[in-house]
Amino acid sequence: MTEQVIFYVSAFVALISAAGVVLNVRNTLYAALCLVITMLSLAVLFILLNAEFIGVLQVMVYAGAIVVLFLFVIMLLNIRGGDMGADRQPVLKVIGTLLIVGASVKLVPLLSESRRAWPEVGPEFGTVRAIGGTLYTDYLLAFEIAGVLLLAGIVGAVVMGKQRID
Amino acid sequence: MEVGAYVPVALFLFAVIALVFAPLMTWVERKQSALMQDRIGANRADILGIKAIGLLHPIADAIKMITKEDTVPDGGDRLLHTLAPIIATVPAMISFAVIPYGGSYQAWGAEWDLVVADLDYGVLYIFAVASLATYGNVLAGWASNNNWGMLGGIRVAAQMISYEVAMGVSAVGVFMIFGTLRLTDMGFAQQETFRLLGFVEHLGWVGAGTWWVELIKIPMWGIFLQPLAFFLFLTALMAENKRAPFDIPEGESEIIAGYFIEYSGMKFGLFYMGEWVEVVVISGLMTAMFLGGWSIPYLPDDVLVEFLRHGVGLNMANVLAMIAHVATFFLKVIVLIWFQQLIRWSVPRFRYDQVMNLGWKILLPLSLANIVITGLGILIIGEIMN
Amino acid sequence: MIPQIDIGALGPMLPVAVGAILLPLAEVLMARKRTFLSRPFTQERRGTFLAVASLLCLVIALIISVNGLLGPSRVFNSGNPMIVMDGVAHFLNIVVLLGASLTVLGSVKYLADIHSNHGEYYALLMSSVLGMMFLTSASNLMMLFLALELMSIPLYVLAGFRRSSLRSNESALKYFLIGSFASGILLYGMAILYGMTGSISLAEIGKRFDPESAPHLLGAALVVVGLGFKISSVPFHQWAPDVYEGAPTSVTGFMATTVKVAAFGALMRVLAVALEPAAELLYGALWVMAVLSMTLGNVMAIIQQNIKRMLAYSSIAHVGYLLVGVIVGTLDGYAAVLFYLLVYTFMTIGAFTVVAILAKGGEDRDRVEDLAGLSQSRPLMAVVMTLCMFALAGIPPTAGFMGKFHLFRAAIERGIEIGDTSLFWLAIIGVLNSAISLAYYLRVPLVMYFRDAPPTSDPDVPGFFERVVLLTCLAAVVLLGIVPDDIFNVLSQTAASAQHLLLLQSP
Amino acid sequence: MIEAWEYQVVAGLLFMIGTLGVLVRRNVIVIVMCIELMLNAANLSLIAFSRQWGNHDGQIFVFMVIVVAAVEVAVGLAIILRLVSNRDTVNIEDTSLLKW
Repeated sequence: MTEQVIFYVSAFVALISAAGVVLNVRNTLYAALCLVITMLSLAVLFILLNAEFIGVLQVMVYAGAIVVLFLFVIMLLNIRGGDMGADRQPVLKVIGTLLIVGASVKLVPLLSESRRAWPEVGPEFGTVRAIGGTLYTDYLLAFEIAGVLLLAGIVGAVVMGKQRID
Repeated sequence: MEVGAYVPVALFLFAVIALVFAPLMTWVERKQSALMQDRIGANRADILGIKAIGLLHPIADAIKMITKEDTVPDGGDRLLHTLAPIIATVPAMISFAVIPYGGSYQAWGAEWDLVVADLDYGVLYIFAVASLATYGNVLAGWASNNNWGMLGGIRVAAQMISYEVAMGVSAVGVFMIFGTLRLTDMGFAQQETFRLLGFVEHLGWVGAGTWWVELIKIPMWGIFLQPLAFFLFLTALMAENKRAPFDIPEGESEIIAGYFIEYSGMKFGLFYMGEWVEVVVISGLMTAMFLGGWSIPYLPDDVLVEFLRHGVGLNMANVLAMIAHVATFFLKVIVLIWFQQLIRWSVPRFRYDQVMNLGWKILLPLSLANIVITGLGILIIGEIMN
Repeated sequence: MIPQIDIGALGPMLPVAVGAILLPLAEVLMARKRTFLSRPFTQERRGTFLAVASLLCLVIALIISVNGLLGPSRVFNSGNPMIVMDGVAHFLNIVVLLGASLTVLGSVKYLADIHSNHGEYYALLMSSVLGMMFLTSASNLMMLFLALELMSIPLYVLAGFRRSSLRSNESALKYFLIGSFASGILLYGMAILYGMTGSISLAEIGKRFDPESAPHLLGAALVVVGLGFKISSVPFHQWAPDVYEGAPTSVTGFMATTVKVAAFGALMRVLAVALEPAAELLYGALWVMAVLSMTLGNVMAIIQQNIKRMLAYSSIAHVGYLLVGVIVGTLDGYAAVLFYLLVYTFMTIGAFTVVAILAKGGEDRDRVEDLAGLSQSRPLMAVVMTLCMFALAGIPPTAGFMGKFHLFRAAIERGIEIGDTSLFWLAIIGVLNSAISLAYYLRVPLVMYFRDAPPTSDPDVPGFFERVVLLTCLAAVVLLGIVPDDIFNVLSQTAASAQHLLLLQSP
Repeated sequence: MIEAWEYQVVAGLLFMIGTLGVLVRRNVIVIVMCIELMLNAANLSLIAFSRQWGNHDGQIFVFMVIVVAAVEVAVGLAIILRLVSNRDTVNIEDTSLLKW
C-alpha cells in the first residue's frame, strides 16, 4: 500500500514537473527547478526498484551537479524572464504536440503489453557492493572508457569555455 | 530499512542536535572569536542583571530574528525568496539521519540502534543531500533581484560544484580501507586496534608474540589509517559549508553579503542556522568516519558491556554503555567543532581564484594520489599478511 | 567471479588511448616552456610537435591493427565480452586510423591559417578516434553507447574549434543538439531492447529477438533511427550540411569520413547480429532511407555554391550508396561496404584537404569560384581535386568506380539469388544517381581548368605535411581503382571471419 | 505491488515529453534540459527492466548514462556560453547563418 502511494505520487510529480520543463516558457530558471523535481522523483522511483545506489547517484550527479551547472549558466548569462529565447512558433507546436500525443497513445498500450511478474531478488540486489563488484569485473572496460570520456569532456569544456587560450 | 521502536528516541536526539547545538554554536563562536581576538565577547544580554556568561545571547538573537520585519525586495521572486532559506536549511538537518551516535544495544528484550536510518550507502546519502543545499543559496541569490546577490549565487554554484569533486574523491580512500559506505559498519570497524609494528612479525623478521610488537597498538581510526584523507576531507567539507575562510559567496568586503544580502528576520536566521547545523553535521560525519565514531579507544563495546554487567546487570550495563558512547561521540564532535572555530578565526578569507585553485589544483590531485597510495597499500599489506 | 582479461585484445586502442590521455598534459607542459633547444617555442612549433606525437600514436596503432587483421579474433574479457576484435573491427580501425592520420597531417598548417592553433585539438581528435575504434568493435549495447559518445563529444567541440567564428559556434551547437537528441533516442531504443530480451549483449539479443512482437520492433526502430542520425542518412540528415559548412575544414573532412566509417561499423554489427531476426522489416525501411539519401543528397548538391556544403550533400548521397551494401546483407555486400568506406575516406579527405589549403588569413575560402584558375597556380592541388571528384562520381579508372561496382554487383547478384526485384531497383537507382552526381562533381574541375583566376587570388603553397596528404590520396584513389581484387578478397575473408566469430560468440 | 509495465508507461511518457520539448522549444538551454529528460526516461526504463530481469546490467548501464549526461551537459553548456559571448542570444532561431 505504501509502495503504491509512493509510486503514484512520485510518478505523478515526475511527469507534471517534466511537463513543467517544457511548458515553462517565461522563466528558464523555473524550468531548471522543474527538472530538479523530476530528477528527485525519479530517484525515489529508482529506490523503489531496489536500485538504491543508482538512486543516490541520481540525486548526487543529476540534481547536485548537472542542474546546478544549468543554474550557474542561467545566472551567468542572466537570462531573466522571457527576454531571451522567446518561443513563438505556434504551428510547429501544434503539430509537435499532436504527433507526440498520438505517439504516446500508441506507446502506452504497447509498453503495457509486456506484463511480467517481478522476480524475487536477494537483499544484495542494487547495493553498492553488488554494483561495484559487477562494475569492476565484467564491465571494467566500460568503466575505463567512461574515465577517458570524462577527460575528453574536461578538455572540451575548457577549450569552449575559457575566455582566452594560448 | 525497517522502522523500529528506537525511532522516537533517535528523532528526539536528532532534534536536540539541531535545536540545542545550533543556538549554542552562536555562543561558542562568539566566545571563541572574543578569546582569539583578546576581547571580552558576548556579555551584554542580561535578564534582571543575570548575564550567565553570555548564554542569553542565543535567546536574544531568536527574539530579534522572529520579531524583525520580513521583506521581499522589489522585482524579486517572492516564492523562491521564501523557499530558498528552507531549501538551504532542511538538507543539513536531514543529513544527520545516517550518522550513528552510538552502537547497538540490547536492553529489556529490545534492540537499540542509535542511528535514525542505517543506510547501505550512508556517506553517499550525506553527499547527495548536502549537494541539494546548494539550491537554497543559489536561488536566494537569484530571487533577491540584486547584483550582489546574483554574484554570490554564482560563486556558491561554482564553489559547490568544485569542492564536491574533491570531497567525494578524498573520501574514497576511507571506503577502500573499511570496504563499506555504511557509517555504522565503519564505527564497528574502528573499535579494533592494530599493531603498528605488526609487519615485522608478518615478514618473519621476529617470532610471533614478541613483546615490543604487541606493545604499540593503535585504534583503527580513519585518521590513523588515512591521515591525508582526513585533512583533505575536512577542508573540502569546510569549503562546502562556505564559512570563513571559504566564505567568498558572502565576502562582505567584496560583494557585501552575497546571496543573503536581501534577507532579514527569520529567513536570514534560517540561513545562519543551516550553516551551524552543517558545522555539527560535518563534525559528526568526520567523527564517524575518522575519529572512531562512538567508540572509546582501546575499549571495544562488548568488553565494556561485559565489564559493566558484573556490577549492574545486563540491561543497565547496556544503558550505561550507551550513555558512555553517546558522550564519547559528542565529546569528539565538540573537539572537531572547536577545531573548525580555530581555523575560522585564524585564517583570513581566501580570494575567489585561490579557492578555485585550492580545490582543483591541490585538493583534487592529492585526493587522487591518496586513492592510488591507499590501493597500493592495501595490495602490499595483503601480500605481507599472506 | 573475476573474468579472464586479455589486454592484448586492446592492442590497437592502447597507443591511441595513451595519446588521448597524455597529449593534453604535454600541451600544458609545453605551454609553460618559452624555448626549446634554445629556439623560441612558438605556438606553431608546439602544434607541429603535438601533431607529430599524435601521428606517432596513430601509426603505431595502425601497425598493430594491420597485424591483427588476419589474425585470430580476440575478446577483451571472458564471460560477457565488451568488445570483439575481429576482422571487421580491425579493418574499420585501419580505415579510421588512416583517416585520422591524414586529418592530423592536413591540420597542422590549416589550424595556423585560421588562427586556432591550440594543442587541445589533437587531444580531442585522439579521444574521438578512440571512441570510433571502440564503436567498431563494441559487442554490447553499453559499449556501443559509450563509444558513440566518446566519439561524438570531442567532435562537438572540434566543430566549434574556431572559437571566435560565429559559423563555427553555430556548427558546434547544432551538432551538439542533434547529436544528443539522437543519443537520447538511441538510448531509449537500447533500453527497450534490453527490457525485451534481458541482455545487453548483441549476440544474446539476436537470439532472443522476436520480430513478431511490437515492443521488440519499437526498440529496434529507435536504435536504427538513432544510428541513422549519426550516419546522417535522409530523413535524419538536415544537420549535416550546416555542421559540415561551419566546422573547420580539417574537422569536416574528419567528420565526413571516419565518423561514417565507425557508425557504419556499428550499424552493420547491430543489424547483422542483434536485429538479424527482424532483417526483412528493417531492410524495407533501410531501402527507403537508401533511396532517399541517394536522391536527395545528389539533387541538393547540384544547387550548392559552397564546396563544403556540396561535399556534405555528396556525403549524404554516399551514405545512400553504402546502405545498399548493408541492405544486401551478404558477405559480399559487407565486403563491398568495407571497401567503399576505405575508398570514400581517401577521396573525401583529399577533397577537403584541397579546400583546407586554400584557407588564408583566418578565413576559409570554400566557394566553388575560389577554385578558379587553380590548375595554373597549383597544378598538384588541381589534379588531386579532379581525381577525387572523378572518384566520388564513380568514373571508371578511379577507386570510386570499383567501390560502386562492387556495391551494385553485390546487390544484383543477391537480387538474382533470391529473386528480389527491389534489390535490382536499388542498384538501378544507384547508377542513375551516380549519373546525376556528375552534374556537380564535374563542375569543380571545369572551374579549376577553364575559368581564369581572379586577379586577387593567390592560393597558398601546400606545406610538406599537406603534400603528403595530397599524394597519399592521389595514390590511393588511383591504385585502389587498378588493383582492387586482392584487397577485395581480403575483405571477404575478414567479413567471413567476423561472422564466424559472432556466431561463435553466443554461449 | 506496482506492476512492471506501469514503470514503463511512466518512462515512455517522460520520453515523449522530453522529445516534445526538444521539438517545440527554441531556447537552447531548455532544449538541453529536455534532452536530459529523454535520457532520464531511458534510465527509468533501464532500472525497471533491470529489476524485472534481476540482473545488474541495466543499473550499470544507467551508471554510464549518468556519466555521459554529465559530460554532455558540461560540453554543451560550454558551447552555449561561447555562442552567447559571441552573439547575444540563446534562441536557436537566431542562429541561422548556416542555411541551405
